[in-house]
Amino acid sequence: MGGYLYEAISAVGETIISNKQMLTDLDAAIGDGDHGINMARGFEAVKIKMQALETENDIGKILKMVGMTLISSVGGAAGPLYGTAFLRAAAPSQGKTQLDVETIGLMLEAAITGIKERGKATRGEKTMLDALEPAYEAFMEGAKADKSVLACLEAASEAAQQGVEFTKTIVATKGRASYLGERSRGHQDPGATSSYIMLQTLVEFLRR
Amino acid sequence: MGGYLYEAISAVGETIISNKQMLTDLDAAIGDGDHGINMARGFEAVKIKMQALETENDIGKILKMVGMTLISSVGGAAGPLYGTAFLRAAAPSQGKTQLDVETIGLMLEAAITGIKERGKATRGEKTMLDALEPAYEAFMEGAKADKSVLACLEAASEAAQQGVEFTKTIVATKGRASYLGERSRGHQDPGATSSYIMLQTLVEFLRR
Amino acid sequence: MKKVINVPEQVVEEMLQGMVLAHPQYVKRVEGFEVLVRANKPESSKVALVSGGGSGHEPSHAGFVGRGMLDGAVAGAVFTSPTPDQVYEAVKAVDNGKGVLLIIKNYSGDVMNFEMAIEMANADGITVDKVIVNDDVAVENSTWTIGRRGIAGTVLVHKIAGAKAETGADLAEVKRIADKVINNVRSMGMALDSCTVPAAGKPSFVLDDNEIEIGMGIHGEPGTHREALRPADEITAHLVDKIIADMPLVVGQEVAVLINGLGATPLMELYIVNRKVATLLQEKGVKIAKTYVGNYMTSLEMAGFSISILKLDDELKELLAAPADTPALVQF
Amino acid sequence: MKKVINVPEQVVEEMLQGMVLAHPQYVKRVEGFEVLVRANKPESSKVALVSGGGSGHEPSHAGFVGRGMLDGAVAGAVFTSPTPDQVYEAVKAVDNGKGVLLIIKNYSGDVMNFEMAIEMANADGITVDKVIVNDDVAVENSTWTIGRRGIAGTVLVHKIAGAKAETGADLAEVKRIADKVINNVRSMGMALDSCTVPAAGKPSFVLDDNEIEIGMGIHGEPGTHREALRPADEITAHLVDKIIADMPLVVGQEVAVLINGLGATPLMELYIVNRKVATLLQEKGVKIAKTYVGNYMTSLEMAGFSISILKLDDELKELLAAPADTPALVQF
Ligand SMILES: Nc1ncnc2c1ncn2[C@@H]1O[C@H](COP(=O)(O)OP(=O)(O)O)[C@@H](O)[C@H]1O
Ligand SMILES: Nc1ncnc2c1ncn2[C@@H]1O[C@H](COP(=O)(O)OP(=O)(O)O)[C@@H](O)[C@H]1O
Ligand SMILES: [Mg+2]
Ligand SMILES: [Mg+2]
Ligand SMILES: [Mg+2]
Ligand SMILES: [Mg+2]
Repeated sequence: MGGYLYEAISAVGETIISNKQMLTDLDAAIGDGDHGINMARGFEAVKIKMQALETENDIGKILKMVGMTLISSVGGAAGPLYGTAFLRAAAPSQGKTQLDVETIGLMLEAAITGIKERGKATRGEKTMLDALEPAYEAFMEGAKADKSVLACLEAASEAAQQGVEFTKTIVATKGRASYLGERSRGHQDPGATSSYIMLQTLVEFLRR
Repeated sequence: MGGYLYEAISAVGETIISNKQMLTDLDAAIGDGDHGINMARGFEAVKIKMQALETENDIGKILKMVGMTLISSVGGAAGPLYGTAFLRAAAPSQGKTQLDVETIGLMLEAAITGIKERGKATRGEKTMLDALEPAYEAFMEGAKADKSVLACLEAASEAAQQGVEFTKTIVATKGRASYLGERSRGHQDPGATSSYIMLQTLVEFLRR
Repeated sequence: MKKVINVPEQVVEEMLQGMVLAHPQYVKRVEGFEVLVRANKPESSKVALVSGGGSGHEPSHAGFVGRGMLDGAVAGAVFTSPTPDQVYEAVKAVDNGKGVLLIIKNYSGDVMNFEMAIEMANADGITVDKVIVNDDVAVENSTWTIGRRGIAGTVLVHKIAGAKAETGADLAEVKRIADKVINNVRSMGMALDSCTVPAAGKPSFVLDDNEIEIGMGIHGEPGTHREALRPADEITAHLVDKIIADMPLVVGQEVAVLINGLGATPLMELYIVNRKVATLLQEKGVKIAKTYVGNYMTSLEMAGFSISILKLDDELKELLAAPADTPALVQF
Repeated sequence: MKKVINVPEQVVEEMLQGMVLAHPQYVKRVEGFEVLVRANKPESSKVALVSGGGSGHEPSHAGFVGRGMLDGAVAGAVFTSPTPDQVYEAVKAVDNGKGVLLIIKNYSGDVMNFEMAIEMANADGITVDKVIVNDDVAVENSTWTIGRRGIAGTVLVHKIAGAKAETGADLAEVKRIADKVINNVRSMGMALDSCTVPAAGKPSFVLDDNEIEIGMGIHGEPGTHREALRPADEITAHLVDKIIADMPLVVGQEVAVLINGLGATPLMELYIVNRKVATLLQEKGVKIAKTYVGNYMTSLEMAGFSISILKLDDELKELLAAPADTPALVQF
């Protein structure tokens, strides 16, 4: 499963890298036009770092490396936020070589708490949290209903997608887009979008 | 005739001002794109200065004023050259209130000599001299044949026009266009053009 | 995209190399990091000042490393906050026992990355404090947002806090002065034309032939609104009004003025703007003690400018007038 | 045309007013003329230096008026040589009995207008001499042309001749030094994009999206040729080659380097260029004693840059390092 996670993260990285332009364009509309560039640079760095971990089985170790690498290569707002998220997700998975619904739920919770502590944002401020929090809730509902990892993640991804849609309807009050005020309405948040496509990639990965 | 000259110069000024864009465009192609702007600024200044001379009859005085005004308002290469030309033309017409073919011939000669002394150019270097020298020669041929002022000036203007055409075929070796070398070939010289349209305006003025 | 670069991925690295090659008397590289520090350690121990942010604002920030201003500057990717490890290296390189003050522009990313660096340095036992510059009045300050952006006024923070640090003042004192500048400086800008981030390859925004952007940020972020191009005096008056509405100036108040070019605006136009700013201030009985006109906090090749006004008291005035010796600002 | 101006006819006047308002400690206006001179007369009598030319090259020339550089600067219309009466006023304003040296860039118009001013001043009994700067190697020097253009190297003439004048040297000596700089400085430039003369209202030339102009002048004059955009290092190597082909540099030669932005090129790119210039020179065993990087002799908002290399001997090196205190160049 370590190798499995390794591949899952590679898939997430490829998705981010191939959506570099789309994420950048979204950011250009309401931010400074670098979200895709930053994230792609981060996952390029992760790719290189991961080579050394190909035989690593401890999921926590892999996630920690991903978090540290994102922190030291993404920069901007997304770097500390996603970096912290992966670092925090590493804790519940520390020493594990397999993931179950319960652990993934804890990982998501820890990641989101990390993002909130670091960024001091809450849901509804037009940030990645508007994708991630609904995703977490949907995941936990699935968990309560004893669904499979895939089913839980499918629900999470769908909720994230709706969260992205929701960001179009609101005004940003955190992040660079908040400087736009009303002008930010009508645009979808780049960070929420990158969160959603990462979750969706996991879903597609598990479906294979 | 003082008033007559006053009107002639007004007409020349209007021609330059209304050809500002054309002369500037010609200069943009092989120079720095300011010939029309400079000349128009000069003749705007002449217009203002001339108001004080409306009752002046001494042609030399009027021409001297025009020369001084051009020198202190045109700048660039054309300012000192045309300014000197008018100043020099003022000498043979000093104290005169009427102009005949002989005087005009002397004025043209003095003007051209002034331009050559100031600019150290000779014919064939793609400058205003390529319009003015042929114009002068044509004028003198007319004078030799005892033609009228108008006829002599018609011949001069036609020769100037041919001179302008000729400048298209040669490479500039004086003035800003000389930095272009071969690239200046094919373009007509802005200074030769302004010289020609001034002469042609005089012709049209006399025909009225 | 037309730029004098080699490859977009290398612009920051090559720029830093070019800076060190140009100004070896002022700056040197912290090997392996996007960090420039003073070529020579200050003669006596002093509070060290570190600033930085995304690249593309040159001469900010490394252009202000030198005596009387910064001790170190961290260069992120273009328009992207540097990462915490880079900031942390700068802090380690410049600390000489009296503590380090970080001068941060108020962007979520910058604040988070610099704060993480502080956590790292504190864990190492280095005393680090921070100030956050938020001078841009284009953005409404409300409890619902993260506050205003930091723009060109930051350079005045570098200048004045740098002069204070040079006096041997302790960290708390230097921070007090830096905060005093921040509390008394307001800025606002406009753009005629966008910049192009090398890695993006196309303009960050597109304006019509007759359209300008008011109150945009220095990273190509959109501003408060777009409007038709107006005469320089009208645009200038509008920006000054916005600044003064936020920070009223009484008769007799002394100020410093910074007319900052964003990269592609000729100095000619900046002076035309300054003419109007000075006239407006003089009409209000405000005294201009010092004026800077030039490219201080740019936005790559953005066309446009910002106006910063700093209210001075005797303390700030004296520190502003103090010597500085850096690649981009020399005063004596 | 998008510019921060009021009306095209007023740009020079308003710019001069804005300069005086910004830098009253450095410059003052000769009333009624487009002439700025030092705000304070030099302490002791010295040879006075006057430069000038068309406007649009800011900070050249008035930005270099001050101690250690120029005494006066004459501003013509945009890109158009000032008229003789303006130059003559500057000469009269700065002369303090030791004579005046005019620093002229080699353009027919500038040379003629400045020469007429010399005739006027000589008639008044003021001793005036001139030097003509012709550093642009883009243009072939031949007896059939009026010689090379003067471009950014002119600033180094201001700096060094200005330092010499400050020593109290007589006119012949100052002229000798100025000519020595002229004989040892070579420059060449390239453009990515044209400038727009305010009165013309449209770009002086138009380049394709991928096209650059090599060896253009600083007034939007076309250059030697156009070519496809290449990486910065290749363009830089080409310009350096042209300079060195004209002025060979031996191993151990000391030089000064000026990487001059034409107005719209970000400092980031200028440093990337400097990186390559410094590397190339170092490879040739040439020693760089001093580097300037920035906008010194601009061409309104033209995008592009020029490289100037000045061969130094001990005399030039010392004078280059001497203090200067002007709006646009401060050294101490
Ligand atoms: N305080 C915050 N909390 C959560 N997410 C945030 C916060 N600030 C910004 N973001 C997210 O980061 C995204 C922008 O990331 P990026 O463009 O990489 O950084 P920057 O804004 O520094 O250029 C936004 O779309 C938003 O989703
Ligand atoms: N040395 C010279 N002798 C005669 N005419 C000249 C000389 N130099 C330039 N000219 C003329 O001046 C014209 C350019 O004038 P203008 O554009 O006003 O000045 P500048 O070249 O200084 O911008 C040229 O087209 C040419 O006809
Ligand atoms: Mg962004
Ligand atoms: Mg011209
Ligand atoms: Mg960013
Ligand atoms: Mg001209």
